[in-house]
Amino acid sequence: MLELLWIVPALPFLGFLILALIGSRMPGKTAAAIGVASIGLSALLTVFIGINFISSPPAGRVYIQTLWEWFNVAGLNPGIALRLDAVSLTFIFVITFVGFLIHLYSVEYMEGEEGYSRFFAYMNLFVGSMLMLVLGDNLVLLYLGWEGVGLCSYLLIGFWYKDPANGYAARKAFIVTRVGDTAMAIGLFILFTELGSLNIGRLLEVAPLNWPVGSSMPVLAAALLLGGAVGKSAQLPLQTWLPDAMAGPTPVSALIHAATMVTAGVYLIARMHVIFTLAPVVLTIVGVIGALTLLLAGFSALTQHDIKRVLAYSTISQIGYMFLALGVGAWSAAVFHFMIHAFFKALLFLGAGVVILALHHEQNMFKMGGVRKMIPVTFWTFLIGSASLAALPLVTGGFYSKDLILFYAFDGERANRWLYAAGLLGALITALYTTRMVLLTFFGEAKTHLHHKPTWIMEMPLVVLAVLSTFGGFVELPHTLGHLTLFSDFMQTILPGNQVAEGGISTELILQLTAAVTAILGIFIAYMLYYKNPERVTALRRSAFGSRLHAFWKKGWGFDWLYDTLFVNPIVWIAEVNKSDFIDLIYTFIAWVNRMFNRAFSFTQSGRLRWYAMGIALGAIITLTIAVFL
Amino acid sequence: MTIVFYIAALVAVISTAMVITRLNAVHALLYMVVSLLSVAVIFFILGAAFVAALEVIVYAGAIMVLFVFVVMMLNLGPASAEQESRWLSPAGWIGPGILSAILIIELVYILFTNARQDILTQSVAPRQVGIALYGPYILGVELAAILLMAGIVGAYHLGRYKNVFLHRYLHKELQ
Amino acid sequence: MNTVPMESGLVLAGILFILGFIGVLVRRNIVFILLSLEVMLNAAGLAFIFAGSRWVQADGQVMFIFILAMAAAEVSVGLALILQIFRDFKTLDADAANNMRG
Amino acid sequence: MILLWLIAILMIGGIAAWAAAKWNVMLARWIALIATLINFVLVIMLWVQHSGGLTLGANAPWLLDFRWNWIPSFGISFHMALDGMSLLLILLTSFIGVLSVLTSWTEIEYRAGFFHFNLLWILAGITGVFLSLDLFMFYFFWEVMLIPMYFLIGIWGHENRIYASFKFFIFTQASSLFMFVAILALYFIHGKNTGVYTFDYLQLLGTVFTPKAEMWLMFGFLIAFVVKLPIVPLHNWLPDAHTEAPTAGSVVLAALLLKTGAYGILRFVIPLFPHAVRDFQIPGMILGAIGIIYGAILAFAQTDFKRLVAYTSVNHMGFVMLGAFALNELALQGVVMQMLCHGISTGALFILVGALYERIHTRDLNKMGGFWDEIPRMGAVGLVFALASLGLPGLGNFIAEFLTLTGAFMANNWITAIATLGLVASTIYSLRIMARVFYGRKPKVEKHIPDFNVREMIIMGALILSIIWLGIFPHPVLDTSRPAINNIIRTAAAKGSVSQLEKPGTLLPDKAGQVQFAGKNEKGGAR
Repeated sequence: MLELLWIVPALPFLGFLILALIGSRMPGKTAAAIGVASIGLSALLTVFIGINFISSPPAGRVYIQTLWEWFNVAGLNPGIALRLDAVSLTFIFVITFVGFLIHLYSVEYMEGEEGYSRFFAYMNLFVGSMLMLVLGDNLVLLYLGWEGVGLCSYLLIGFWYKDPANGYAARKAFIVTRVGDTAMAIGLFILFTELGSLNIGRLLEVAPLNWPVGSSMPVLAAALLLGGAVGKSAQLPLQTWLPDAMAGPTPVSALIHAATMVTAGVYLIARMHVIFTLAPVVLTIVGVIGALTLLLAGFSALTQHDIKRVLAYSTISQIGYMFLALGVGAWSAAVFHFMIHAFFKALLFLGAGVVILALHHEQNMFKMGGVRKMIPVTFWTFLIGSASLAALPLVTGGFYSKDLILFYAFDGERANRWLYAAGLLGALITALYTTRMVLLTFFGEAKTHLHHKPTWIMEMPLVVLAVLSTFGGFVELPHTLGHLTLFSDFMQTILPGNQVAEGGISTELILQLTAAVTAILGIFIAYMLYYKNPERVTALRRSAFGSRLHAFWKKGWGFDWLYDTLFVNPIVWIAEVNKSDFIDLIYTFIAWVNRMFNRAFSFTQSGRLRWYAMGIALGAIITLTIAVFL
Repeated sequence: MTIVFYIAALVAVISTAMVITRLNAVHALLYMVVSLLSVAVIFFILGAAFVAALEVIVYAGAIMVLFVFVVMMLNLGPASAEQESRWLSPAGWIGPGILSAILIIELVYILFTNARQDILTQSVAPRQVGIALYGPYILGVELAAILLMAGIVGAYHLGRYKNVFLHRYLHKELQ
Repeated sequence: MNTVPMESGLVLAGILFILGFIGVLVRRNIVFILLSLEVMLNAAGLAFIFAGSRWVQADGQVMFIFILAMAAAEVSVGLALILQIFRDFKTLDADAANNMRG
Repeated sequence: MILLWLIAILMIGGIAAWAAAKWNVMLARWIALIATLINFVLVIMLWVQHSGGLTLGANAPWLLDFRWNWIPSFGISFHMALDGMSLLLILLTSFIGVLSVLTSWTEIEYRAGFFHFNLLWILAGITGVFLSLDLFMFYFFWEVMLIPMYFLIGIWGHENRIYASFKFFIFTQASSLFMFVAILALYFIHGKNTGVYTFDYLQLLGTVFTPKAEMWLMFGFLIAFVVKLPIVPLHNWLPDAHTEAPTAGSVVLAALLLKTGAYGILRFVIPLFPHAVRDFQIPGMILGAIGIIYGAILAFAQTDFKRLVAYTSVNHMGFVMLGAFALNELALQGVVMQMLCHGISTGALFILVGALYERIHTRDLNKMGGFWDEIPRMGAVGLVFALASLGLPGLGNFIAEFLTLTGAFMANNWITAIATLGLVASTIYSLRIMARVFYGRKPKVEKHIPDFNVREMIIMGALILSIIWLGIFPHPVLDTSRPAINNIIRTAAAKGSVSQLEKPGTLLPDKAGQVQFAGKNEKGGAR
């Protein structure tokens, strides 16, 4: 069964090929069928493979399938090889399954759009690339997937290419992530130069043997890899592209910019955890980046008007949680949160998509309101997703995953109270903006009429995701509530566990209570502020300081402005100034000097016979004078 | 004989000066003939009678007649003489005059800084000349013959009326 | 006194040569230029004859004959050119034929 | 003998096409196409025939050797030989040759016969350059490819063609004179040392120099190759020549002519002057890095589509310079890959620009935009090659750049780290192509633009297939060039010790057995 692993990524690629080559000539239904079917089959196969993998695990809990050797030069011999273990299985399950649901949803969402088959082609290519990223047995293949998903993100953000703003957002996404990728590439060079291989398994083995903990090389390598992760996962300082990426169609935001691609950074760090463990400094930086990002993005999410931008900032913030988890060494908690987040965030985006479509492509929450009666299924599922995001205690998956992270931040082996405090504050803010979003969108009075009523094709994925985001959390229950460790046990076949300090259960209980209270408090505050008496918020926003802070947060803490001033504008300026290449001036000058000589000499060539005779005479006289008198 | 030489020399210088200053080409040619004749006299004095004869026959005779023919063909009238006077502005004389003066001063300086030499006017017979020509200088004679031949062909080719002839590649663009 | 001073003869040749040279430089009419060239050639021939007589050798005369032949060839070609130029440019101005200018 | 035919077919085909055009222009095109096709098939046959022997015979890298004494008294012989690297390059030459004839099928109307004559003779010259092992012959072919190119730009180019053709000619000619002087100096130094006056490459390899002489001679060679490559600050002929040349001319220039520079560095500069090259390693790599960054910035600024593509060559050839001076197998293999992939990807971009120019009669990016819905096939092709030029994994350029940079990183990490920034820069200009041409709002274009026709899709299909093939299955190529690359390294090492090149101190031979790069190289072939 495991031998069929290669078919999982191959199917989406096949779908892409078919759609890219002849998609434009087939009817829309066929194109959609191919696009959905390829991912669906992939997802089905993944389930079978997963069952097989868990029921009869291969030796060493890792299954490697080598298809062919990619290239082999001087010891650098990455293969086109797939690596299946607990981490990658979780990821491919999420990718194919959520991917399938989103594809299905898109069938209706994108109906009637120009380039219908193109959309599915790109989406299939994305899923294929993402699978390669996750399944890649070596860092070069991972890099292939890494760039491939970046490309698809670019293509899909700019899917509606006729609007230059979309194209700009797409380019921004690609280029900003590419900055991170470059750092990552240098990291790969260091790893290969120092350790002589880019095979993941081999690197994890060899690194601790060659590098002492905290020595400069692993720090450098880990920092550079972190650069790549930060770019892809939209963390500080490369987070600026993700809010703009919302220019793409909503299913794209759900799949790429919430559920899968943006978590690739988490995957990379979890994958290379040995290198990061060897560089504790960098690991701390990871945690700090996560904490800062989750706070910054949370505050920004509070101020957005566009529902998709709220979700985008919330995504950044939630990935911040995952980074925080990685930073405190809670590897499996990070992956757990990734999974739950994928479910509920995809759900939220898809729900938002329904709303947007229902209100005729209206994305401003202040122009929404009261749609809960019109699209009840969407409303209820959206509510479930929001509850999960806000980590409503006990009944949501988000609570369990976030709680786990906070627990390890407080009490784990790399515990850090500051990070914990940031996480807790973040939880409060998360609850605040989530509730605000739900209230603004679904409650209040209706401001527009219904434009498009979703059919089962759009609602079915919502329901499934709602179920998953609720019950997905129950695969890992804390000590206080049944102590179920299915997920972390599974992860610990690959990722190291995290020792908890003594006196666990009582601490844990207190922590859980704190977290629960925080979440409920956040929801309550938001209810009071945004629903009961919204004029207070308005007044705050109108005040001098408040308005300025609001604008500052709304623009994402001015990072765009900073980067424009520091990098973009100077480079563009240099390029514009030097458009005709100043080096050419050197050669133009040489040519000019020559032309001047030419002028001077051609002046002597008057073409007049007598002038030449005079020249001869002068020459003769000079010669004679020299001969006679000297 | 010395006196005759100096007289002939004077005539030669004066007539040559007239040659280069005349406005009318025919006048200049006539002065030129005088100049050539006086040079022929000097040749005779120096004992080169054969060459003197050649000077008269070929130079003063043939070549000058050729010039006269051409001047006739060009049909230069009074208008051209007037044009000549415009061309011969004094400003045009100064540069060449100075240059030439320097040259002649240098020549005189060279000649008169060395020991004085006299030429005995002893004749060199045509026979000797002939022997020399067809002896050691036979190659020169051949070359002169070829040169003359080339001159004839060239003159014929250049002198006839013909259509404007262009290089075949240039043909297209100029049309 | 059957002697002629060598210096006087060469000075004469020189003066004639210079006169011809002045003619070449000063005149714009091609006919005159050609005529002045003849003067210069003749002066050169004169110098050869002087030299030949000084050492009583036939070589001077031989050279003169060569110069004569050359002058004849030159004149014939030169005059043909003058005719051609006159046809093309409708003038005898040597400066008009300056197509070779740089 | 077949090597001689490779050149002869092109030369004869060129003359035949010229003659045939007097009767029928289509006949001339067909003759040119058939001649290039025959060549292509011959080279493919050569490759198939030798691909087995190539991987095994690591000690005798020369597959074919043809020698005929030409002017024995001066030690000049007609010596041509084929190794893996030159095999790949003539493969590229014949492939691009076929495509360039196809590209100009409808573009060239004026004096098509003479055009094809020039085109085929350029190809013959390039083939000769790649095959010659006699320095005199090499120089001869070096000039043979130059003059028809000058005509190609000067006669069939765009509006500013005269300026461009002169600039091209003067830059390349002036620089190749330095090489000529260096060749003669090499000839005399070798003759003086050994008493054997010869231009034969294999014999000259053993020449011993004083360090100063070696440095000067290396510069003589290097300057000719670096101008061809081109490397900043000697690149100025390139944008003008590429922009003004007709499409086939640009394709041949970018895809092939530039490669002769790279080939020269690998074939002549490194093996002949290893010590000097090693002394010049850091400046050489810095020049490469500058070329990468500077070319990308300039490409970004351009508004003329063709000029933009031209500057991308400066960017990509920077990798060649960087890799060549890194002097290890990884980097040199990367350089070979880069030569092939750049040939394909940039050639394709030039064909695309040419096709667009044929349709809308402008190259100004400001007058383009939003073409995707009208010409989606062109858009897709443009996308693929824009991605290739930004080095997307899965396409050949990635392998090339990755290998080059990895190798270069081992040689010098700081310079390489800066050069790696070129990846970001190349992303910026590549995406700009897509944004300005195919995406965005459409300018008011009055008439309909036809999409690629069948002939153009065949060309592009071939190019796309080959770039993807190089990207995911580069084995055959790498295996073919490996013996040649190892031979270059070994030849260079024979005079000095190459082990210094590979920073042995950083490797850990005991713990990671596969880390022994040099040792692995020898065995690698037998894989």
